[in-house]
Amino acid sequence: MVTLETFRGQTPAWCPGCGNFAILKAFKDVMVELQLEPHQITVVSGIGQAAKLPHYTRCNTFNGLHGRALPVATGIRLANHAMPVIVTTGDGDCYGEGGNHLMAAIRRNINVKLFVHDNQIYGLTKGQPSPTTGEGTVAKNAPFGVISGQFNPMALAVALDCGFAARGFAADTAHLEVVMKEAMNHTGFALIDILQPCVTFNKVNTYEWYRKRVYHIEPDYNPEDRMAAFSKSLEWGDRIPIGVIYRNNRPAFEERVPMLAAGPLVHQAFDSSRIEGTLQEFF
Amino acid sequence: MVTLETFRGQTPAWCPGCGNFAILKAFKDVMVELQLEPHQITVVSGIGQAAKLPHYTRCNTFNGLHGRALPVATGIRLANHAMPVIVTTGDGDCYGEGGNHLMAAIRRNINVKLFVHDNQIYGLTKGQPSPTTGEGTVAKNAPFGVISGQFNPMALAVALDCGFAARGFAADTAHLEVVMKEAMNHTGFALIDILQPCVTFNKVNTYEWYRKRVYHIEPDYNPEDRMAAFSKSLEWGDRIPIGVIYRNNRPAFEERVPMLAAGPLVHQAFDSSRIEGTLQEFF
Amino acid sequence: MDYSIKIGGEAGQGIQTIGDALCRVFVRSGYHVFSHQDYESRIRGGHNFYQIRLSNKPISASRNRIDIIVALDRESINRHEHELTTNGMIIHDASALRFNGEGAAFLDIPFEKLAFEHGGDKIMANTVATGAVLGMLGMESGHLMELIAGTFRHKGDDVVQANKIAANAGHQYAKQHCDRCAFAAAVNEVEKRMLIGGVESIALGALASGCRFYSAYPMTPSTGIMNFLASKENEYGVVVEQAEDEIAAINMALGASYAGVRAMTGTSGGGFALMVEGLSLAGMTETPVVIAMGQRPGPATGFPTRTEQGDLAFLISAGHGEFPRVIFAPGSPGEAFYLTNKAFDIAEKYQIPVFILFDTYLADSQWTFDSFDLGRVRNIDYRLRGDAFKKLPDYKRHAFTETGISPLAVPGDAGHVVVVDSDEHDEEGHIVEDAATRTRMVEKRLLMKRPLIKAEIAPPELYGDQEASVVLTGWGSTYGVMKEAVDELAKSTSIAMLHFSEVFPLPNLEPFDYAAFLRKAMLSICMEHNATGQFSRLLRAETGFEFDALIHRYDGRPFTVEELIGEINGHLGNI
Amino acid sequence: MDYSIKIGGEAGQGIQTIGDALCRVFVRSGYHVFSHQDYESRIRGGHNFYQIRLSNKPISASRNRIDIIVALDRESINRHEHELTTNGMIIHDASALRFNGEGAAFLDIPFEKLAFEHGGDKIMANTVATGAVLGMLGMESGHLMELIAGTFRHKGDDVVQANKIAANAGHQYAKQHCDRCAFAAAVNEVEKRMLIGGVESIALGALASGCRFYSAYPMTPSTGIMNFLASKENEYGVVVEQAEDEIAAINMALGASYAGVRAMTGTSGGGFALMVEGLSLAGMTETPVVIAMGQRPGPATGFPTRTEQGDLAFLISAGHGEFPRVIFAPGSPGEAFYLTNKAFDIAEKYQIPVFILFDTYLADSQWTFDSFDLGRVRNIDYRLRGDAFKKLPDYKRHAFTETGISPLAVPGDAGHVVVVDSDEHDEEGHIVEDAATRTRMVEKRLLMKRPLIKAEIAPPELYGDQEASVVLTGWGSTYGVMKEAVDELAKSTSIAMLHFSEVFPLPNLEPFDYAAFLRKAMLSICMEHNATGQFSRLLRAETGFEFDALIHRYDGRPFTVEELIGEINGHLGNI
Ligand SMILES: Cc1ncc(C[n+]2csc(CCOP(=O)(O)OP(=O)(O)O)c2C)c(N)n1
Ligand SMILES: Cc1ncc(C[n+]2csc(CCOP(=O)(O)OP(=O)(O)O)c2C)c(N)n1
Ligand code: SF4
Ligand code: SF4
Ligand SMILES: [Mg+2]
Ligand SMILES: [Mg+2]
Repeated sequence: MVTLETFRGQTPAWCPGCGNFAILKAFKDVMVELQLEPHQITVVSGIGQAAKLPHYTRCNTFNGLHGRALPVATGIRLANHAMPVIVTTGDGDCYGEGGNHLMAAIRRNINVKLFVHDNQIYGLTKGQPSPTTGEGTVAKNAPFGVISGQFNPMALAVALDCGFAARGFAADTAHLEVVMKEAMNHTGFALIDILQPCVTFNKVNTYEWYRKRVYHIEPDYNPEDRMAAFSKSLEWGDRIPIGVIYRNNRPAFEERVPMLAAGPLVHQAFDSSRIEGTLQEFF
Repeated sequence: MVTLETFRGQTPAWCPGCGNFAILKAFKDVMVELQLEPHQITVVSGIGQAAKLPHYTRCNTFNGLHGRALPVATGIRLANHAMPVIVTTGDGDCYGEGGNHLMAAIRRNINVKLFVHDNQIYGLTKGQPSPTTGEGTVAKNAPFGVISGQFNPMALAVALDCGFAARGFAADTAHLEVVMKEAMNHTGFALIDILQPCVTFNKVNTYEWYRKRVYHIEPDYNPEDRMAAFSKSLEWGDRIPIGVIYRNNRPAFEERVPMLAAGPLVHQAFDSSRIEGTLQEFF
Repeated sequence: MDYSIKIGGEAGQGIQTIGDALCRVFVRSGYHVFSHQDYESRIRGGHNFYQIRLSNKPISASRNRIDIIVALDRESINRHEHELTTNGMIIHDASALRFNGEGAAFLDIPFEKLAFEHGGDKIMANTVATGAVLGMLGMESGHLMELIAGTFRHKGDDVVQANKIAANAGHQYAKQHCDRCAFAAAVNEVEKRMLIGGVESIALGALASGCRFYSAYPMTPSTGIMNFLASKENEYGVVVEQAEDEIAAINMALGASYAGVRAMTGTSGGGFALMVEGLSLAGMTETPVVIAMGQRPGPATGFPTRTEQGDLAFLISAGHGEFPRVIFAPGSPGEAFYLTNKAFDIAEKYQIPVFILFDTYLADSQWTFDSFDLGRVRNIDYRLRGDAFKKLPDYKRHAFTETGISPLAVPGDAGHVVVVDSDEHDEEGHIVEDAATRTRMVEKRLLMKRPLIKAEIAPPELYGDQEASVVLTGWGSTYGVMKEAVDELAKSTSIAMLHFSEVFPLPNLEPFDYAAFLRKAMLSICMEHNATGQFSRLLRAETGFEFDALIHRYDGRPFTVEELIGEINGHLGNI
Repeated sequence: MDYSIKIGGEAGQGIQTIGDALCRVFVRSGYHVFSHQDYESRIRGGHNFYQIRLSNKPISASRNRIDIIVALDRESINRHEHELTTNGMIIHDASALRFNGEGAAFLDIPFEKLAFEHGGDKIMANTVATGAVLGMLGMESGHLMELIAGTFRHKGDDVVQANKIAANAGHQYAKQHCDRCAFAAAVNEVEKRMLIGGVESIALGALASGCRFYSAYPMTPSTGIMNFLASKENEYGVVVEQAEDEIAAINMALGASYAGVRAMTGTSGGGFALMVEGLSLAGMTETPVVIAMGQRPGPATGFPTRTEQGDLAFLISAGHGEFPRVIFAPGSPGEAFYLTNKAFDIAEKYQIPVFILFDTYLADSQWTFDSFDLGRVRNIDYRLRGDAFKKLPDYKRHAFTETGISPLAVPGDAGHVVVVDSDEHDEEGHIVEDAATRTRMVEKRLLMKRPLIKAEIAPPELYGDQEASVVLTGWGSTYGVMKEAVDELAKSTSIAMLHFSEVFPLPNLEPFDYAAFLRKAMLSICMEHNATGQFSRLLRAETGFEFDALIHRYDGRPFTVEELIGEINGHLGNI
């Protein structure tokens, strides 16, 4: 039996009160609910506070480079598509340094679950603006405030026809768990942008700030309607929708790679006798 | 007087019949019409067939790395925002290798004009799929056809609230010139995705293929309506709209950098006497 | 018998089709063949050539003097006429070129007209030209007929027939009209040999090693590896994925390798520059990966389609921090095959990144071989997987061991988790901050493995006089031309070649003390296709030995045998 | 007089605030100060410390033994108690720590209580602690009062007053309760000195050189440069832009430099790995750029907040293809200032990339200096701009010249166009394919400039016995500790320090033949904070000289004076 205890890891090095704790809790709860064992899942992460998550639970782990979790996850899935692969990442990691991989992963529709701990700031490096930092926010390295437009991951997802795109809120853990489960059960790429208060560096987007604004997307909302989804994705300000914003039924990448039809590559035996025949082509 | 002759450059190394010739022609025509002299503009490019354009005209030129034209252009604009800066690039260069810079440039709204010669293929490296290559297209390195979803630059632009986003068609040069002029006159970032037949490697998206499909966006279309723009951006298939798909009035990045208010950095004299005072802060 | 043929023309004129067909026919006729190519970074126009040498003895480089020039444009005549041997011939289609070469060396063969009249379409002019060359050489057209049948089979019988007729027309025409043709390539005892180029050999080596995953971003001269592997995707169950950029390419390969399959990526200098952080990640996580790195002249975009050996120093130290790596630089397609296999073996055995460092010249040159010896191919699965993994009571990915090599397990195969981390970590793979663990991990990852890896490196090949007073040293793709130069010079000089194809780390001085051998020489020369002498500097850093003379070339072109001999002769005076 | 103070606690407890305040007060009181820090890659918790040494003589490194430990948590006591000198003291707030240290070395100062009672809020506990340390040292609190006034001015008078009261409470308490306190730091002749750390010095050097553009992506230990420059953005008219990634950072800097302003970027190893392609582009386009490269232990993410000298070899050969570069590795904040200025000068003069290679240790250490000599700052505008450019009849960006240095013009300033290209190009900057131009461009760009650049490199600093039998060699941030070790050992040994802060290319052997000097020594030692001896390998590659002994440390921690002496003593036995 898989229990919460099964997923006990190192003591987190996060600040007390950090929104990441709730996300970690949700993650473990979902794994328990899905009765996945630690060795049956792989968590890939980059660098940042969020990216430390796999160390704070038990799972196969590839904690790689800042911004580069998605290509690693893609490689893992192509080598072993029987292995559920989850990426835990930050807004800087995924929308900043790793932006190009995000676009590619969405387009591939690789069956990877992407959980972005979006604290709208670079936490681990002490408070620089991230792509989701609001315009005008002042930081040590931006004394006149952020000029770049705030990145909207949901709008991007809809624009690139992302298989599954949702928003969660760390402090609404029950709701987050529902969304996470949906993502896990979705076949194909799934992005969850998780609003995550950073109690140390983000003095704007606090628990209160989010609590006042977030609302559960209406039950009659149809996430398969792309225009509606685009409209929903643009809601940000006084009201911030959480829940599944967009989804479609694009087949997952792995299903379309002919070589994977015979099962995971890693379990396909290598037949070295073929090479003799290939050599003949050069005669 | 600036004439077409003023912009004569090296003989192009493009294939006869390549769509790039018409784009080069449009480019020169527009410069002549705007009466810009070669030394008054800078063209930045990456690597690819499109990226060779500046050599085939006369202008200040920074022909840099594959995928990296936009950051170079951004640096140039920040150092000298009196200099119009144009980026000529390809679909692989800009939407593939350079994807992260495209998103950042749109968000910055840096006043750079981005002309993407979109031939839906990697030309210079002999025919690999690019992000805009249609799903299912077979290539030497993709014998089972492209699996990734086709990249939609217009949808991305609308999603990221791009200052100006338009589509042109190489063979409809008159229309392209109008769009180019609008882009040049727009204050802020301007993206033109230019449909460009590659007669050598792209046997699908030919002149005929495009000609049958492109149509001029209706005169009563309002490119400032973001929802309409998103809807328009999704049109692709039997009918492909060309013209300005989206525009807004976000102030350009350069206008919001306080240090640039006194004029281009490159013309601001350096006053070395200040350093004495700064040293004092350490006593 | 030793002839050189050059096909020159614009990009897009079909030089490669003619060249490939001729090479194949020569090999099937029993000759040894060497070919290399020279082309610009454009798709149409410009000036390209394809040079073929055929001989009844083994050959491994190009020569300066050309016996037959097939000129598809005027430029080819202007540029190459002076390279003609005394009895050499230039064939051209005077009406297509609007130029009729004057003098005995010129033969006008109306390729287009013959193609139109005999094949029915002037599009077959190149087939006519191919037939014509065979005719000039007095060779039969049988092998060409077979080849045509194979090449055009998928286009239907009509096309095959038309091409055969066109080829025969060229063949006949040349035979009848080339009075001066004294080429005697007609008869050779037919042995079965293979003809193969550098990129195909690397790809083949990967397949033979059980490579199952190749992620790359297109870049000359590495793209051929991707294309070849893609053509075998289904047959070998190898997944070839075009990455969004080179950063993704190496990170995908690391992901696939972590997940338990043999993985590879390929690129050229500029693309590799983007992989450097990923290389360091391979070092830290001890993830096996093979990287095919095709050099071309830099810096930056440089000469995209030409050759150089300018990235050795870069590869030796690429990546932040310190970690072991191996660099192989094959001297021939044959070596490329075996060393790619060795790369996979070493990479997995020591859990490190291993490079195949080639260059455009090797990528594009074709050599003949009797065959590749599959008995030399090593296929050991060093991974802990399946039941073996399941049975373990306990598992730590980075366990301290006597060798520094920790068990490399396949995640998912057992109840244990496999944890790797780009931060400094403990035996389990979790982040640490303490000094003691760090020190032990550096020892494990780097210092303990280093001597073991070095012991795997084969000594350089010593060829020629074992007591040589002149030693010509080189590495990588210059093997063939060095060997031929030494053969030639050996007639009058005590000379040997010392060739390194396993270049980093340098092999141990036991059993063969190459430094001592070099010190004994009266004249030691190091030749490299770069401007700063990267290999000679490496040798000095490792052994203290300094060469007497250096030959550097950095114009993007490979040496012909004569050119290299000329350079060496310039130094011989100094003994 | 020579005291060491260590403030230990968790991240987020305010160690840095206390440390910075103490350092500043010590300096204003006329002492020489050296400080360094040790912290983990986390924002709260864990164990960090800040170590300060103060003396009435110049000092440049930390010592092993601590006189006063300010323990903000239990862990600080557990870890550092053994470092205490015989009369050393540990101060702690027993009730906050829920631990009351036993023995004469412990002094319980109720920081929180005093803060609450006197200042009105226990948030000022750190101010109390700061005051307490001064009290223990018998120093007056005047300078601290000034500092508080300055630091809290923007928070209003009330806050200033409260903090002053709290500080005085700590000061008084310590004076009254520390019976054992025999520290005699009370009086010193007050000289005005500055206190500055490595990153600020680099930033200051950039400002003093007229740097107008800095693009970077945050990464420890380089982020401080960006923060400091950002704080001066408006005053100096310098634009600081956070790039989307490091690739963008270097390409933006190249764009700005091309457009005519002095530009810089900064990063650490992993970020620099992503800049390597851009570096090569700088080489090809001959675009000046300064890169501040802060080393931390690798590979990959490694130890993000600790120190190492592991990236020298990487920088020397980073980038595909061959092009010149210069690497400076300052030994102190002072050198960091001057060498950053020299970097801008050389970069623009020769149109090349120049590195400031520092490390976390140098970044975070603070030194005292009399001042920086602005007379030594060089500010020559090498660019062709405005009227000078306009007057030219003709302009070619990459014109062949006698020196290889072509005129570097500012685009837009004249009717001429400025063309640069990452492909091989002609004098105007346009793409070429021919061998002859390539050869001349390599000569121009690389071979001709190389000796000129090398002549700019200053010889190493020889310190100590000019006829030394033991020579301790090092580079970069180890300068201070080496110097102190040599001072100490000179009492009993004939020893000298040879320190390189201009590390690549190595300086000419004229006028100072350092290789000969090393050869003369009975024992030559090279010390480096890495595992493979990157500098010693460089020296061997360039001069053939091989060191007798190597001292390598790679646990992420810097040497204290005693630790280094211990290592050296281990080798002295071998003379
Ligand atoms: C290539 C590279 N650049 C920069 C860094 C430094 N770095 C580490 S984490 C981080 C930002 C993290 O921000 P985010 O992803 O939002 O994570 P958070 O800490 O906020 O959870 C940066 C810039 C790095 N490790 N590698
Ligand atoms: C870092 C790097 N990777 C790969 C290449 C090789 N390369 C040159 S152009 C090109 C693709 C160009 O495609 P696109 O941008 O669509 O331009 P096109 O030739 O189609 O106009 C590639 C992959 C390179 N020069 N640099
Ligand atoms: S810095 Fe912010 S994101 Fe990081 S652990 Fe602390 S509260 Fe969480
Ligand atoms: S390959 Fe295609 S894009 Fe390139 S020049 Fe030829 S036609 Fe144009
Ligand atoms: Mg964040
Ligand atoms: Mg293209």
